[in-house]
Amino acid sequence: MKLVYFAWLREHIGLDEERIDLPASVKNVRDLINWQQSRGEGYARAFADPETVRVALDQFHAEHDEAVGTAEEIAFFPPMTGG
Amino acid sequence: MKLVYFAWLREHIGLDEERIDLPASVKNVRDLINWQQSRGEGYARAFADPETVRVALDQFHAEHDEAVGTAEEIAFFPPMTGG
Amino acid sequence: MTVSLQREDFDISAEIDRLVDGRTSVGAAVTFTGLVRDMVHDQRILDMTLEHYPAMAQNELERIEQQARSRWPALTGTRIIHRFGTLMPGDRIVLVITLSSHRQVAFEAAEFIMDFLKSRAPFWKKERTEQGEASWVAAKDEDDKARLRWQ
Amino acid sequence: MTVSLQREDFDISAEIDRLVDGRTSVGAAVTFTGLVRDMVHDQRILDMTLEHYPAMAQNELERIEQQARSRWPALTGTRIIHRFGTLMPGDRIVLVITLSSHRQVAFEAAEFIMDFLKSRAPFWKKERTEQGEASWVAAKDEDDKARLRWQ
Repeated sequence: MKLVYFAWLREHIGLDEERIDLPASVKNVRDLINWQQSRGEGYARAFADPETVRVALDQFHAEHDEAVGTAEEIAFFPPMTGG
Repeated sequence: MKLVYFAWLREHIGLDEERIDLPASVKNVRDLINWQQSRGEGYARAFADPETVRVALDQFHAEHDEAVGTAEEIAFFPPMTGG
Repeated sequence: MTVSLQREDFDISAEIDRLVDGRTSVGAAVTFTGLVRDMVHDQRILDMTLEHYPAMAQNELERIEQQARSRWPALTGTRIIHRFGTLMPGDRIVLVITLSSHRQVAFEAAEFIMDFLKSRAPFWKKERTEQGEASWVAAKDEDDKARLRWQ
Repeated sequence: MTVSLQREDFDISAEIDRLVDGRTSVGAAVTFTGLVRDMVHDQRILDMTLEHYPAMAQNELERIEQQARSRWPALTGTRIIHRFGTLMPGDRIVLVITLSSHRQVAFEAAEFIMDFLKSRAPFWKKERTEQGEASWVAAKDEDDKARLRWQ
């Protein structure tokens, strides 16, 4: 599956995107964020405050209690500031 | 003083404007409309339903109970339909 | 002069640029454009003639602008153009532009100006239909109601 | 296609004309234009870079348009243009156009689209100030609140 990062999450992690297999323990978005925190210094900084992290599953906004399911592209980004 | 007419009031009366002295009995806008009704067939038609007639005193909207006072230009017209 | 009464058409982009006038503090611009419609009560409109009371229309529109500016001090620009004369279906009739650093202010002020313009500015429309009849457009109660919600 | 994501500027008059497309049933056109502001929290802005998530931004803006059209069936046209890349103070960022035969519908739908766009469309602004710092713009609670009023 593909993980993609935007804005300061991208900067902290140092990657636009990566391909990775999630551990079986990751069921919902919250599990995924917790797991990300454990992947190194940049990830720890990017995911330090889970409440500020927004997630999209296959280009749809997802709440933190939503199941990750069979999503092929998972995006992580801060609250949006367009317009 | 000058009286000016717009839209169907102008058409019924057959005049854009006229100069006239008001009788002393005309104190407020309502008196003025009643007096206009008595000035002939076209006027009677134009002022038949006083509630549909709007009046402006020197280019300011006036209610029917407002005193005519020393206005120099009095306008008569139907409810507005601009925009 | 931010109120214009004119026979000529207007260009919306050019009017916004002129009103912004290079100020980089603006943030938000809202426009409302009113266009002549082709059908009214199942009757096809050939053309529409706008009569107005020139001296009062100018004053009244300036008063409406002033009211909007007192109500929303964050309003940094307003522009009203109202055409008169004979117009065809699809032609532009009226343009209102509002500028502010906040979008909510720009939206509300534009609605406010339109609601007052519709029921307070001395303009009257006469429509000519395909049947050859010409008739004065009746004012709508809903336009009076739209204005009263601001009180 | 009524949603465009682009680096290039847009012309508001031309976009309205293209959306109206000669239809003489329209009556009312509302536009909202967002512009880059020069000052933020007493800091002068040199430029602003808009990052976006292309695939999702397109989809999300189309979803917002669809929601507006279901909510206001009298809406007869919508257009959203959002720029990305580096922009200077005074530059246009976003354009929303709504068409309807009724002005109230056009106004409400434009506000609705902007409220959702602000807090749901995946765009992020980074501002560079005169002090040389570049920082990500923080989302505003008021934008979330503006969206929630439609629920």
